Amino acid sequence: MSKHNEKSLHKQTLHKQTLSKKSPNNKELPQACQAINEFVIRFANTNGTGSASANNMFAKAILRMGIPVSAKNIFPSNIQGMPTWYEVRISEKNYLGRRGGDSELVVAMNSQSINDDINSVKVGGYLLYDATKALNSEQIRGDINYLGIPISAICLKEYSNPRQRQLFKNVIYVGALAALLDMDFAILKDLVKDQFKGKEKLITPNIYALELGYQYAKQQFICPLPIKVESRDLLNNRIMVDGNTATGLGAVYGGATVVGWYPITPSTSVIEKFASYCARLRIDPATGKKNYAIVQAEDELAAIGMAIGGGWNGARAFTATSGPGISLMAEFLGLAYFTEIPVVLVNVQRAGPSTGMPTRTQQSDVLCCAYASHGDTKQVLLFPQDPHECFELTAQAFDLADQLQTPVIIMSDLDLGMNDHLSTEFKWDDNKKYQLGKVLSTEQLDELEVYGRYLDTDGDGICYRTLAGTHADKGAYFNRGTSRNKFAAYTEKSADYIDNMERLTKKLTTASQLVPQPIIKQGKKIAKIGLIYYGTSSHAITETIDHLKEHGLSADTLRIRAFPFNGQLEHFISKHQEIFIIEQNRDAQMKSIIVNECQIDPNKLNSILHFDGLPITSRFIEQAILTHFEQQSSTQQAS
Amino acid sequence: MSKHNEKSLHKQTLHKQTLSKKSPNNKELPQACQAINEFVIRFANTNGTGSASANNMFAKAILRMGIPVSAKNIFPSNIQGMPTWYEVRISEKNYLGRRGGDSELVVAMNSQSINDDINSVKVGGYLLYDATKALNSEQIRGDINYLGIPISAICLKEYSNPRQRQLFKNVIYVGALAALLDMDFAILKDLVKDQFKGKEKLITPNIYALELGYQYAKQQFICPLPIKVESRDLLNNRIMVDGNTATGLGAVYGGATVVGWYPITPSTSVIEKFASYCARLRIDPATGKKNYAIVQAEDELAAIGMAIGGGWNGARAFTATSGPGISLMAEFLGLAYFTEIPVVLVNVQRAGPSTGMPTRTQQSDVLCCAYASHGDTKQVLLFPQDPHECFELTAQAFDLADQLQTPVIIMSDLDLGMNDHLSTEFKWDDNKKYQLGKVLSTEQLDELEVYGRYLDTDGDGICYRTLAGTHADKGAYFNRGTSRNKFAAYTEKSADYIDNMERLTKKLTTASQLVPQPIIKQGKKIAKIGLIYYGTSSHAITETIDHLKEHGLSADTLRIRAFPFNGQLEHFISKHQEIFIIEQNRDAQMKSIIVNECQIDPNKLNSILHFDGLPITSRFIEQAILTHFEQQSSTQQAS
Amino acid sequence: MSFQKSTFHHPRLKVNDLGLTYRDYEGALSTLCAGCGHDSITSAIIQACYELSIEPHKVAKMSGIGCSSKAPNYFMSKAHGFNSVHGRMPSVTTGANMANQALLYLAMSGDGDSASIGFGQFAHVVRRQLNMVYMVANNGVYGLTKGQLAATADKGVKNKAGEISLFNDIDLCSMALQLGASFVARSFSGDKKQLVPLLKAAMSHRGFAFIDIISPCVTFNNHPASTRSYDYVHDHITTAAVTDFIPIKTEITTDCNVGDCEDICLHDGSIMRIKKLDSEYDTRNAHKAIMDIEEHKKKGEILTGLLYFKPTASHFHEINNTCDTPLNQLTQDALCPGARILSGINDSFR
Amino acid sequence: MSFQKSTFHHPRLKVNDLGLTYRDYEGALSTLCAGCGHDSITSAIIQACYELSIEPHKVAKMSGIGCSSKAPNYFMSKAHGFNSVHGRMPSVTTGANMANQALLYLAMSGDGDSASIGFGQFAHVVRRQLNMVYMVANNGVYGLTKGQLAATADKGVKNKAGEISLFNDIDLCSMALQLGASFVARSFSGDKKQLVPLLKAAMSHRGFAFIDIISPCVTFNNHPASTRSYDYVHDHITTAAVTDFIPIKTEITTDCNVGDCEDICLHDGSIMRIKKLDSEYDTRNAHKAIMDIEEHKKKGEILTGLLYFKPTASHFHEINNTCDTPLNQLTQDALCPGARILSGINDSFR
Ligand SMILES: Cc1ncc(C[n+]2csc(CCOP(=O)(O)OP(=O)(O)O)c2C)c(N)n1
Ligand SMILES: Cc1ncc(C[n+]2csc(CCOP(=O)(O)OP(=O)(O)O)c2C)c(N)n1
Ligand code: SF4
Ligand code: SF4
Ligand SMILES: [Mg+2]
Ligand SMILES: [Mg+2]
Repeated sequence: MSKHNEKSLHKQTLHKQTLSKKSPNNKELPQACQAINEFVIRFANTNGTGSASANNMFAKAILRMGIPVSAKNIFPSNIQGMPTWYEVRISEKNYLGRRGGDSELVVAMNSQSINDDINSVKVGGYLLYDATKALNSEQIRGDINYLGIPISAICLKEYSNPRQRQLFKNVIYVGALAALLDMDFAILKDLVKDQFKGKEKLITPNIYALELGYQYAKQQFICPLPIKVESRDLLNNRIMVDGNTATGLGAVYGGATVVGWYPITPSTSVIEKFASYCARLRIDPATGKKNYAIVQAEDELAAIGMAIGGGWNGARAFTATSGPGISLMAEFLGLAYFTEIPVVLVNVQRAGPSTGMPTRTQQSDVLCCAYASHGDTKQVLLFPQDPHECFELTAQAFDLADQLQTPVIIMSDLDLGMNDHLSTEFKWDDNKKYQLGKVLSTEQLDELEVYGRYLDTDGDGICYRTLAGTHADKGAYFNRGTSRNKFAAYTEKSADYIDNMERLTKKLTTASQLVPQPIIKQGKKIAKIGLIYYGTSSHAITETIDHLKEHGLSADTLRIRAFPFNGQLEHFISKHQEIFIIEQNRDAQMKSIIVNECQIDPNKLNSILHFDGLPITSRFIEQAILTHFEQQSSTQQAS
Repeated sequence: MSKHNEKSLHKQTLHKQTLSKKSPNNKELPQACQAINEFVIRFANTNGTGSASANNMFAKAILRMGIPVSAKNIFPSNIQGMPTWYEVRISEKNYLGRRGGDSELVVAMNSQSINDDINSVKVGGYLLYDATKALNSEQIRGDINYLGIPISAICLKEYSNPRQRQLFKNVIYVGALAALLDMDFAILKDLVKDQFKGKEKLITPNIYALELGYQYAKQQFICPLPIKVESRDLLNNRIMVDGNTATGLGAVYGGATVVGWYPITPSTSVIEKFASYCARLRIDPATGKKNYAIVQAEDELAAIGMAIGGGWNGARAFTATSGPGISLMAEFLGLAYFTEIPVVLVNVQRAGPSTGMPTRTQQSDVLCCAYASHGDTKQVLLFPQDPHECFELTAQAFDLADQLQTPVIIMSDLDLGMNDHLSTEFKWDDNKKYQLGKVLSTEQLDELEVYGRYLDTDGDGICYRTLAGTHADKGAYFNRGTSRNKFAAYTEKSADYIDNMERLTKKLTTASQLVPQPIIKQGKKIAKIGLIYYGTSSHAITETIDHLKEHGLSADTLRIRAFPFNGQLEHFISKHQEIFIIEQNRDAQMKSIIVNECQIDPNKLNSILHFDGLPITSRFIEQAILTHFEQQSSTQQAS
Repeated sequence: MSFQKSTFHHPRLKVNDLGLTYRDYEGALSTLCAGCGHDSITSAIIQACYELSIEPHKVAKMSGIGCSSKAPNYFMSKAHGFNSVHGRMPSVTTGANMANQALLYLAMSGDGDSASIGFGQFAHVVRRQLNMVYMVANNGVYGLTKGQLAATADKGVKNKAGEISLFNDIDLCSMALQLGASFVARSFSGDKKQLVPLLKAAMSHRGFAFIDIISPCVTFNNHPASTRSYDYVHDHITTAAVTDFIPIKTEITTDCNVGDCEDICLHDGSIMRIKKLDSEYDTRNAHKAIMDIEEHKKKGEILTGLLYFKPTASHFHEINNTCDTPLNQLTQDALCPGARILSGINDSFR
Repeated sequence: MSFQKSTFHHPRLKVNDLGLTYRDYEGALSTLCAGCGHDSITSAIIQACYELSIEPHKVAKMSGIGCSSKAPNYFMSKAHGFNSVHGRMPSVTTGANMANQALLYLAMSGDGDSASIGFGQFAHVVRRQLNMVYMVANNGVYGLTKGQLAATADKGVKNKAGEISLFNDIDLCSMALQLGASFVARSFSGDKKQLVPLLKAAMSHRGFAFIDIISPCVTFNNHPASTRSYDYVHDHITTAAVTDFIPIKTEITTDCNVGDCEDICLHDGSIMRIKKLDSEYDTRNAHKAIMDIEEHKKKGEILTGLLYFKPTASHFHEINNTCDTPLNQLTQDALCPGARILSGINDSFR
């Protein structure tokens, strides 16, 4: 109890009493936190106890009340029995990045971590805890409010089955929160019904558990608390979903049929979701047979090998992996780059290096993906910011891979992939046709006089490919990772080799025009500050801009959505006096690539690097920017 | 016969006639090439025919005449029957890089490639060919001199065994060259004797074959030719050896005992040489048992895994590989970086990407080795320039790995590894002791109160490690690729993680001071031009500097010998107006790293990129520099 | 470098049922060493395909890296080929087959490629019962990297450099049998009479077919101390059962004793005739096959021929229940659920 | 997170020959699921090591990645451990053993770790006969990544998510037998009585010892449709032969019928007693073992116990002829040939 240690203790909980200005030991209590639709609740649980679905229900209830909400699951790399947290930010200002700092309300259900959890309550905030066992005096802070509910005792009394006793604890605190925060109880009931569709027997006991909590809170505490929610209509059609689900669905819409994969956190659910959508949407109605094939491979080398085999043979093929899997795929990524095979790879990044922190988020594979494999290689990368883009860029990735005949890597991360995000809904235009790129049909081959697999007929670095089985006499070639001439024959001739390598460079230039362009937000008057960021860092940016304004600083922004870059990035950098590149890694990896590819003086670029494994916060970014300017002005004063 | 095609033909060879000014068809002959100790001979053979040892004998004979010589073997990725070339540059000016361009003398023994080979003779130069079958008229150039020897016919007459008929062809042309170039025949005889030590029966027939060629030339041609050699004493104790032999020997001297490896060109001979030196020098005299263990692993993942296991357990362990193997080792390199295990990896680079050109040279794994593996990683790299440094830096790599507790990668290349180079002799100081780094002994552990594997006691980022079996009670820890705190316990705490990652950054700073420093050559007056290069590009540099002087340009040089860099590189760059970075890859990989690590404006750095798979030439570099200045002055004039 | 042979057809060359000549099944000129066993395998493949009247462009030639893995370049230039990376042919073939089950997958690997770096992928493609012909050109060494010992080299033998093989060999046929391959054979590149019908049977088999083909490396493993030299293999070969291949609509004649001869009707209607040379041999018993291989090995003999065959095997796509249209031919209509369904999905996230 | 247990020793705890208590063999508190089979393996290892009086710091604990691979953290904190990368424990152990043959290598892997991603390394470490104890905690699923089917899952079973195992399982004992392992056993984490003596025998064996330990995953593979659940294994287990372990200098008593009982003197002088429960069983016949495993499987039974043992096996260092001093203890004097020899070498390049 390092923080606000208060020894003596009279009353632990705010039982039916007005929030007094006095703490239980008569010290002056700080102003109790007050907030409507703008606060953070942190749930501290033990993993494997079923808390995830209850916490999720809570977040979804806020959503259905029309209030913007974001949720971060902070879980351990183990299966059962270790501390896990779920942080829900409610923000009608639409600040949906992780806020960071202490929380207004902490639901502390894990005795292993409770001391830390108590310390994570904001001064004036609230601690909801299981009062079955009294807190010890060390655990009493004078500056927060305690909401004790004898949850275990209630469960012990109400349920006989040990599993139920465990599970319903979570539902009970959600019920209590409904009362404390003034949530719409009907919504919670609906959610229970939705959740147990098909298992109707479970609906009543769950609702009963909700009510147990609700009633207990109503009776024992003054409800609602000064922090509470109010229904709004602020969603604008947005949905709440995790990025991996969106990516899996994007692959279905993008026409993927061949998947090789190997399980690894946090990418596993990309494939699981793809598989379950396929099972629903991709069974041939006539025969009941599958319009797709998924193989759980023996490892990541085999997984990407299968995807490449599928891509070579003209199917839309992909795989998904994280950290160690990316390293293992390096050799094959070089093969696909050099043999020009379309293939899509989803990299849901986690905290490295090595096994690192497998259940934490980072953007630290940027460099190793951009230049994956030995030799001179460059890969095409896409950086989705939210589930909407996970869906859209994944579907588009298959077009790009086919058009460019090269691997396309989707750079997601654990935060995006595994956490629920409020996001623009998924969109699909039925008139849009798959771009299958330059593949010659039987008829086209018939008409052709000479076919050369690596003839750059169009001058864009992209050549025409053929598929096995297309034509009885023409177009066959021997695909190889060794160097070859324009007619795909093996060569060790320097001139042929150089010619091919330079064409591949040209192809990347073509790619820079085809890939999704950066999103630039810029006023008529160019601001002094330019913020460059990508992927999940974007969730912190609206908040950052607002707060910087409060400090009299205005900033334009550029969000990178793909590598290779085109001129827009250089232009943006050249137009701004102070550029900050925001990244979630230690080594400023994107900055390295920008400097290198755009020939930009690195001294022009300031890095803001957040790499502790948790999603970046606006506070962190603001702090870095303000410190930068403070230092600048102090050196200016000094000189 | 694209080049100097001359149709009609009277005489193909210069049989006992003075070199006339007229070509066989009475056209004016260009001046016949004249040179003493300063020319290039190119041997064109078929691989698998035993030419390599004959050609090598030729080069070594030049060496023993005290004349600087360099030899490049340009061989196909196949075992038998394909064209192969051997280029010998004789240069008493000590220009030992590949010269490039056409050769003064071509020995054309391969009918597959002979047309190209004829075209590769310099105007006024000489073609030595097998005249058993007459050349066709297409193959007659008016501007070169033909030296026809009926080699096959001689062999047919002299030998009955078909293998001998084949093998001795090569020896015969070497004998002929001895006469034509005025070589010391006694030296050739000695070389034969050295070569067949232990197989004495082969000496006489080989010498006989030499004499067959010698006598034929003496009788049929005016010997010596205007190009010829003269004995000198220009070697200064230098030796001629390939880099892989030196690396293997360096590992013996560096105390390596554990090797896991997997065959791959051009790294295989590193291990083969290590093994053969070990068999000679590392057998326990008392027991006849091996003081080392070498395992041919099942693949590169296993190879580096073994080396890491050995390094973890306190042995000096290494592996060697090339291109695809580097990609396959990425995951393990990240593990070794993050768990801080000493291990040495020899990367003999070849032309990528993918399988690429496995028998061609490149420096194109720089980027992927410096930042090997997913997540934020940085690896220590060493760049030897010649066999002397292969020996020295390899031995030192084991010290560095132990001192820094991290992988050390030796960045050799095919040119360095597989070609013979004239090089300073190997040196060893018996007083120098292995630097085993911070490893705690039983006694030290006894004295220690608390042991933490990752406590940065000395503030240099390097912590104290312990070895299994050292102490009954203290010092044991669980080595893991997951993040851990200072006491090696698993952690997902952000603060612990960051602390560790920042310490690793600090360790790299310490490394930058320990690694071999760059070699800077700089006059009192700082030159306008600064050339930065590394590895085998160095062989072209003396020549480049001399030639630039002829153009009125003076240049200082900095040769990079290791990554991470320290301040000297930045300083050199800042002091020079025009910086050129010379590399043998397409993507300016070293430049990227310099820009990124030293925060240098890339626009200050000009790249000279040679990546056709053959060793870089001074001509190429000069050309690039001169063109740069021409363009500069023309834009200046224009503006 | 690779050379194209002239494609001029002599008008009187014999043609097969498709009207194609033998030369239509050839590939680029081999760049392997003169006498390399792999070239004989190439020519056996050409003969088998020609005689079976396989459409060249309906074949996919797959390989890893090695001298053996170059071989697909030397047969059927009208077929697409994929020379992938070392040891990973099985995964690439799996993906290719997933995408298009209508092709015949002829895959060539080496013993280094399959028994060392690729052993994991080898095992798992067997397990998945991919419909393919998996050939290993077994020379006991790494040819392309100049003669290191392979894991298939017999314990105690020396390579050309004099290094001794210290460990027991990995017998890929035994492994394939143990892992459940439905067709397992061993043959010898020098014995076309045995090899060609085995190849035909393997190509006609629907399911995973494995053939380990002893294929001497003349350059690095043809010396007296080798057990993969031409001489050694010639002298120590013994055969359990061989196959004859009788195409559809051919009259079936009986040319062997009842009991030692079995006709099996394959899925396309052609007949595979198994002739037992050792009347004790049971081609339906995988375990006995493993033991027989080993017993012969103990006696210094190399057991070849058809070692095991399960005519009723199923293959990956059957097990996966994939639709009959090759996946690479499905159109956007079949693949994309469209906007209407998407709006329902959106609703599930509200 | 990992927790250190308090190291306070109760004065009256029993001690072994080294004067160490049971608790001296314990590790960090387990973070596995309550009831996970892997924790039982951990405690069997602790018991075996305690009873054998193994010096903890002379042990190296090796593992890959997975719930099972975490287990070494939960025993013997006084031993160094190396939790490496997924599927690559065998190579790291090989290197470690090459460097120091004086340690006892206790290696823990999972069925995902060994039968899928690590299958190649598994096969090759068996082949090299590394002196180690290779344990696989076989639960038929990938525990740590939440329940995907492993390649050891029986064909037809379902995982918790309802996915069916479509292919034949890979039986790691059969593979180890086929690849020439000198000690092969199967056991059950729930049967300490059988497991502890097997572990002791494996630890005392000089050579490669493999133990496949069925170890139910309570969270993802303990349901009725599983063949790796506690209930299923309990009901279907059958045992061929078990071992007793009799340390050096212990009087040997006869407690079993002649013929079904065999005493084998190990290299350190202790005795391993093999007791056959099935008197037909032959622990010296690897092929029969493979067939027996399969026959039992066909009957729905799981054959456990000591399946094969070759007491005279050699191991890697013997085969390699490595010097007796562990390589990591050789000094510069022994390793570095010095300047004089170097000058001779220089001369060879002139
Ligand atoms: C990842 C990787 N490692 C190593 C090599 C080098 N290499 C090329 S072929 C080969 C072995 C070939 O042996 P095998 O498969 O038996 O084929 P063979 O040449 O004997 O027919 C090796 C190790 C490579 N190309 N890629
Ligand atoms: C290269 C790599 N791929 C995937 C993973 C993710 N991963 C962690 S454990 C595991 C499987 C574990 O299964 P098993 O070996 O059976 O151990 P169990 O958890 O069942 O004991 C996987 C796939 C990883 N850590 N590294
Ligand atoms: S080296 Fe051996 S395997 Fe390779 S082509 Fe030559 S003979 Fe064949
Ligand atoms: S998930 Fe399964 S294997 Fe992992 S700890 Fe839990 S019970 Fe054990
Ligand atoms: Mg081979
Ligand atoms: Mg498992």
